[in-house]
Amino acid sequence: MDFDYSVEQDLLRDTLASYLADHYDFEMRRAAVSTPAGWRPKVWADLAERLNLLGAPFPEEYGGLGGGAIENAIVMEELGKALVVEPYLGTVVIGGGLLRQAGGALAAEWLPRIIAGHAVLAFAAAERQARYSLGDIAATAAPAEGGYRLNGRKTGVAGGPWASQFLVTARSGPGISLLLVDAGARGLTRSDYPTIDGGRASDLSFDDVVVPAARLVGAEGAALPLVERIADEAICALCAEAVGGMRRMLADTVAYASQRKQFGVPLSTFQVLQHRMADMYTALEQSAALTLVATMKLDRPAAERALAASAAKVQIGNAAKFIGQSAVQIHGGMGVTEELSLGHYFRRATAIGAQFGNADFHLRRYADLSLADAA
Amino acid sequence: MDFDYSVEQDLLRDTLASYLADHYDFEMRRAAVSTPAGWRPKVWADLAERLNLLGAPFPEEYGGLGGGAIENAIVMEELGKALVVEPYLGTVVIGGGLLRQAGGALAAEWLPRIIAGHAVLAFAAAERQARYSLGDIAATAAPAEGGYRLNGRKTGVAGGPWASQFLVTARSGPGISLLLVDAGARGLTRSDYPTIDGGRASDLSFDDVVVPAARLVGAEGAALPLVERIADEAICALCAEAVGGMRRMLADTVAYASQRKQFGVPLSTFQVLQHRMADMYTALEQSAALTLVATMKLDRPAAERALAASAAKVQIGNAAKFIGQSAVQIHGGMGVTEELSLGHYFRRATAIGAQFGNADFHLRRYADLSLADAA
Amino acid sequence: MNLDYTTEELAFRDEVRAWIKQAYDPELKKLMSQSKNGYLDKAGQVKWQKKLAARGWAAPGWPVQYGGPDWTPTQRYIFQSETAAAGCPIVSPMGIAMVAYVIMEYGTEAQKQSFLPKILNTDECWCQGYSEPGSGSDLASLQMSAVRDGDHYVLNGSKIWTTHAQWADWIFCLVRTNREAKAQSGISFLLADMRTPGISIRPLPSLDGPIDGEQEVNQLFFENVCVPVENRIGEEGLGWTYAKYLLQFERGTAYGSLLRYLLAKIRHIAREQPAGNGGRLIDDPDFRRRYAELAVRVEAVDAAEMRFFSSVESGAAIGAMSSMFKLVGTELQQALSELAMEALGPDGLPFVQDSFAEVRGREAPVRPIPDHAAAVTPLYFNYRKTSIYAGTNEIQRNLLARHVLSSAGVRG
Amino acid sequence: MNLDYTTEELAFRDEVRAWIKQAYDPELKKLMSQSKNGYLDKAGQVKWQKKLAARGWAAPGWPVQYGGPDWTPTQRYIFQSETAAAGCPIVSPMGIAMVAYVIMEYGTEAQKQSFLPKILNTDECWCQGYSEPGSGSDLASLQMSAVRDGDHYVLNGSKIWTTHAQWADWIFCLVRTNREAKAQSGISFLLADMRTPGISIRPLPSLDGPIDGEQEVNQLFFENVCVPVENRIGEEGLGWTYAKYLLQFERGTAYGSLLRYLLAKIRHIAREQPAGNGGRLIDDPDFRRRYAELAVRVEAVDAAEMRFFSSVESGAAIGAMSSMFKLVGTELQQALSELAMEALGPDGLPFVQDSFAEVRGREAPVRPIPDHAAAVTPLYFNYRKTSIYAGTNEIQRNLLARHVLSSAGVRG
Repeated sequence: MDFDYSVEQDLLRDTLASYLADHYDFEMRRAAVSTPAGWRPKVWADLAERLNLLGAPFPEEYGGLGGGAIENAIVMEELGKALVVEPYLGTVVIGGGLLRQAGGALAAEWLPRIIAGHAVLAFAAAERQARYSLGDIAATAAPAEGGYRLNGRKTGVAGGPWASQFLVTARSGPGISLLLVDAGARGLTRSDYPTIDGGRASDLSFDDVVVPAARLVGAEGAALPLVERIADEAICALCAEAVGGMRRMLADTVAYASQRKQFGVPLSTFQVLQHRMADMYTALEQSAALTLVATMKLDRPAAERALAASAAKVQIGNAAKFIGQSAVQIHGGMGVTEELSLGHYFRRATAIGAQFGNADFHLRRYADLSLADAA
Repeated sequence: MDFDYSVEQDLLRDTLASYLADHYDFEMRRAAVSTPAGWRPKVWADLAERLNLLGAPFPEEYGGLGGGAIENAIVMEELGKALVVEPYLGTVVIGGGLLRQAGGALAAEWLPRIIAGHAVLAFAAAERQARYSLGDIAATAAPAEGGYRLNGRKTGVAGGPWASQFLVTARSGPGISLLLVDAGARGLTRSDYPTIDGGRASDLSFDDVVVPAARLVGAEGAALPLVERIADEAICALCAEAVGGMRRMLADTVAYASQRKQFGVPLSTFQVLQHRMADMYTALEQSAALTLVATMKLDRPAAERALAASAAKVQIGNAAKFIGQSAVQIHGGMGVTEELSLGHYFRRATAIGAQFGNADFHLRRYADLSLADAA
Repeated sequence: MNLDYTTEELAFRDEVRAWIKQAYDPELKKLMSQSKNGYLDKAGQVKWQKKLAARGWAAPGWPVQYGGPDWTPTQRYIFQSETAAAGCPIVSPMGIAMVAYVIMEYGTEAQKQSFLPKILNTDECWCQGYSEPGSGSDLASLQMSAVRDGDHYVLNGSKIWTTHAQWADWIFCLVRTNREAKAQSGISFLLADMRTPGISIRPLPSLDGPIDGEQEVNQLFFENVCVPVENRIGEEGLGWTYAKYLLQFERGTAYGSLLRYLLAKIRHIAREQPAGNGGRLIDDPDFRRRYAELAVRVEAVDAAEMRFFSSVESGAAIGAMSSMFKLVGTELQQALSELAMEALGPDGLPFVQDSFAEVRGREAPVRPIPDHAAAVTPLYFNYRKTSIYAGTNEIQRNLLARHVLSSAGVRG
Repeated sequence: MNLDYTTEELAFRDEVRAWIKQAYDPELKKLMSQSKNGYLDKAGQVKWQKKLAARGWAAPGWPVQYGGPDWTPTQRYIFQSETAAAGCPIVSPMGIAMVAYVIMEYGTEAQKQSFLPKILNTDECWCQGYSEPGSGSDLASLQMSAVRDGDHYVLNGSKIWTTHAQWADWIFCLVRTNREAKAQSGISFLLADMRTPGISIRPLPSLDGPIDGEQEVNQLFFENVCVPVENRIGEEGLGWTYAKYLLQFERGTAYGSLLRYLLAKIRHIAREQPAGNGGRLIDDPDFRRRYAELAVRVEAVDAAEMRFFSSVESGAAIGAMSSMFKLVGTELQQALSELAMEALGPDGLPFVQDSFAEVRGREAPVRPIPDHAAAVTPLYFNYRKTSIYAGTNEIQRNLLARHVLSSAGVRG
């Protein structure tokens, strides 16, 4: 059992942290998310070219750095600390992850583009009626000449406005297929909107969109296990991002409580606030550890992987809520304004809580998996 | 809307409180529950004869004082404050309540005996497989010459060893019937045991026990609504008892925290303990109010009555747990011994939590009732 | 002891209901459904409050001589319950429920005549200047100075958390007129015209993300602001006394009905929201459990409030109970807004900044969320304030503990 | 970074499992199933501990020279996990895991030779005399006096919360040898034979309701108890130093496995308990939700513990993490025992005082509860102690907060 980071992993973290310190302070972030575009393609290019970061979790044969899920966690935690909106999750963790696992010609073609920063991907899996259920898909991919004819609607596609391609789930026959669709495909309509965390998302409508057979990711009708696995990988990455955000919220709160005076003494001298901060710390430490454990279990058999991912998502969902709400409370009035960065961390933490299944959803999934043998 | 007690009600409370102060201090109670009998028939006789208390909730035509559910709540709260084990709930609230509601010859015959202290009743409704479900009854009352032949098992019959008669639910045809059975009936076997709260209970076994038709309470096969109603009345009474116990636990805790010193200052100067006690007070005040509201709603239509009773049982279950656990914690080591009365209040509060359905059970019942229109 | 209203009270309730049905019109309702904080925009607020004034119900707590409706405590409770249960807008308290009482008790005849009718009819809007950047819950440490200069005071300093200052015609504020005196003396109570030169407003957008001009709170800067001495309430240096007098009118808000309204909103969301694989959220056992947990807590608050409002309590007990209701009421507001948001699931993520755009005919934003989901997540963010304002909940627990630890608090 | 054990570690784990399977025999298992507090009766405890000693595993933390097994930290973690997961009895820590370390570090050669082998083999049982009636978590205020009289100390005073004093042959205690010195100096560390005249024991039955002789804690009275000076550890007046040295050995208990054992116990109960109308509790959605909530918290503690035990931390961090694990570990012990009790429903109400009667062939009480329900409610009552002993959880939060508020605690 070993929880230590390698030298390369420490370097990866330090390089990214140092870049973000210089190019992604809170005011720069605030300015960027207020633009119509809502992100900075220049930052993305930097991550790809200056930091060579987008290849972190990919094998060297594709031009990657040979890392894996731990590298994703390291990157996501740093992105979380700086409230980065650029789509590492959608492009690298999910998009690249799906392509790598499907392998073949698509992976060989697209992973180098992702690593180079030229392809920006978004995951178009969710449909309104499905809530969090990955298998509840109404969109259809019917066989058509040379490929598929895609029809249906997708919602809440994170980073949708920035994507050059979408990874779209659709029903084909009795199973689910996964297709790589160009953002400019004929028959694809996009409706963009901001999200509560300063990000951008899209609803997509597919009307007889023709997708070439070569753009099928994995085998026809067999994408559900792939999608379930990638969802667990996305969950671990989101948990790591949340850990980064929680570290910042706790650090800000400790600093504020130590300096801000009420009734002539620092807030940090009040025992109830001391205990609240102790509990915040406890929640954070356990979240960080459980995120690592879940990340290390991503290659275990599906049930074990899913159990760990759901546990982490529940723990991190609850912790982020508790730490965020407590941080706001201890900051008092300033905590509920958009002035401080704190509130923006709180909003991002809240959004993470609802992505890929909230705590209720994963609690149920955990119960079903852990009590299955008993049924 | 009026939450004030009448002069008669105040007098009822004061009379009982004063009697208990003289005859039911903690050491007397400890001694009594340690005897093989586990109760004091003399106290019961006093309640009947000296205080005329057992008639509190019964119409004057039966020799009662003309009160009702509020009177039961007043009595139960005082009994709760003194940790009284004698079976007011089983005999007066449930036994007498069932007979009064059924009316007729049985009521005319037995209510005066209850009021006089000569009949001590116990409610034999629960069966092991039923958990808390009132309608899940396997015991049977088959028609027999001149009455019924009773077979089956009952469990957790509170005050069973002390009862002169049992009120027994049994399946007869498609419905549930309720029978008044003598404790000495042939074919009835009793197995007695202590309970965690210092009380006594019994498991009963009925083997072809013959019950005369005159001992049928209410109509044959139609007892379920009666049983459901009496369960709600019992819940309100138990909630009142718990409120009495919670008052004592909070008062003891405030007194202890004000006097006990740690690190040179009273415990009550520590902010986290202050806040805990504030939360205990809040839980208590709300419990007391909701108990009154539920008690006043006992005559409303069944769904409204049930909703209020379940809400009260959930609130009181949670509050009693929180107040009990907090009181023990603030008392430190002494809180976890049998030396102080506190621990005995805590155990009684814990037992109440499990009687007539715990918080989980009533939360579900509440949800089903309150979301019924929405389904 | 009984829970029933009298025939008269029932008739009154029906009268209130009937009036709401007619006065709370579709435009106001639509605005409210998009509100991130329980308030409308200024036009909406004024419209609603003027309707109340026209009916004679704008100021339930006022004496008849100033235009109050002469209600019993139960009538006031009924009115509050019915408006909250119908989801009506909050009436801005700063004028009607705050400064007006100070003016009535301590104001000059001229002040009464000049201010009270316009407050009653919402012809003038007010805001409150108590908190300062350096003094949060610790009000006595306030620093804004008012230096006497002939028949004026000259004000310098800053106020913060000023609700809807941008809509206000007047502000009432606590200022320090004597730096020598101890913390709580040396404070005076002044009324200032918001158009006075030297007052500037810095919006403090809250976490719900308001558009410019609809921010809920602001910081105010006072630079050599001249306020006529005749705008002082009562005596110089007694401002703390007047502020404390006012506190008693802040007490006595019943949370129960607002909480029941939020429960109804959650039921509505759960009926509308899909739960995946063809199900609806309202049939989901986890949702049902969470709903019931909160609903029972609402029942408990409501019961305690009914009992409290129907009985006469001593002053100490009123203070403690008011702390208690503030605690449990705001914690439940927060918990309910949280459940509402989580009930939306992924539909809670899209964000609409200009939530009144559609009603107001402004350029309509993309509306990526269904009607029942509008402004639900912003309300969750907005409600974080409720455990902070008007004395943080930590302070309420301190106060309540003081009562509990006194002999009056606990009877064994 | 990886979660896997090495081949050697896996082999060790299998060895431990195999031994437990054979050594943890049906009698011990049956006793444990009836235990209200995780301990057996004295005969059971001694039997189990002697089995461990015979295998050379009685004292995982001891140096090899005194009979320790020379394990790596991971092996110790594995051993602790496997015994806890199997539900084995707690080994009484007072001898092996407490006083022994002080004797090794500060004892004379004679003390080492006289005490250590008998501790290792459970030939002598120990108890601890720290707390006093007047000093709970505030240990430095202790009052018991030890007055030097020739080659003896004469002890007068009282100790409390003394676990299994009635089984003990020896007690190690902190006594005040100098009243002039400040609180923490003037304290010495003595070993006293429990048969010394003047020591009397008052049982303090705990809320789980033990029978006479099996109470877990006691109060001790010392009346002119003569303790030879050679039974003092180290120097007079340095007792606090030795006690603090000992504290580091109290740290490092892993809760995860015990908590997983409790989860397994709950699953077992839920499989056995009927839920009404033909259902089983394990299929009840409310139970499943509550189970999952706690199980996830256990996963989180377990993950944090694995990470902690696999890494080298600084002294300050060790202290803080030990406070943290005590907090979350005991809160989960309590929560799990609560769920276990509530899973029993009405079957949690019957009470059996002499829970070992059946195994020990004493007059068997009525057994109104099924096997899987035995001693579950008493365990809930007993576990209330866990947030009180060894520094209340309030004190642990104070300590943890100190760490968090220091610059070391939080990295942004």
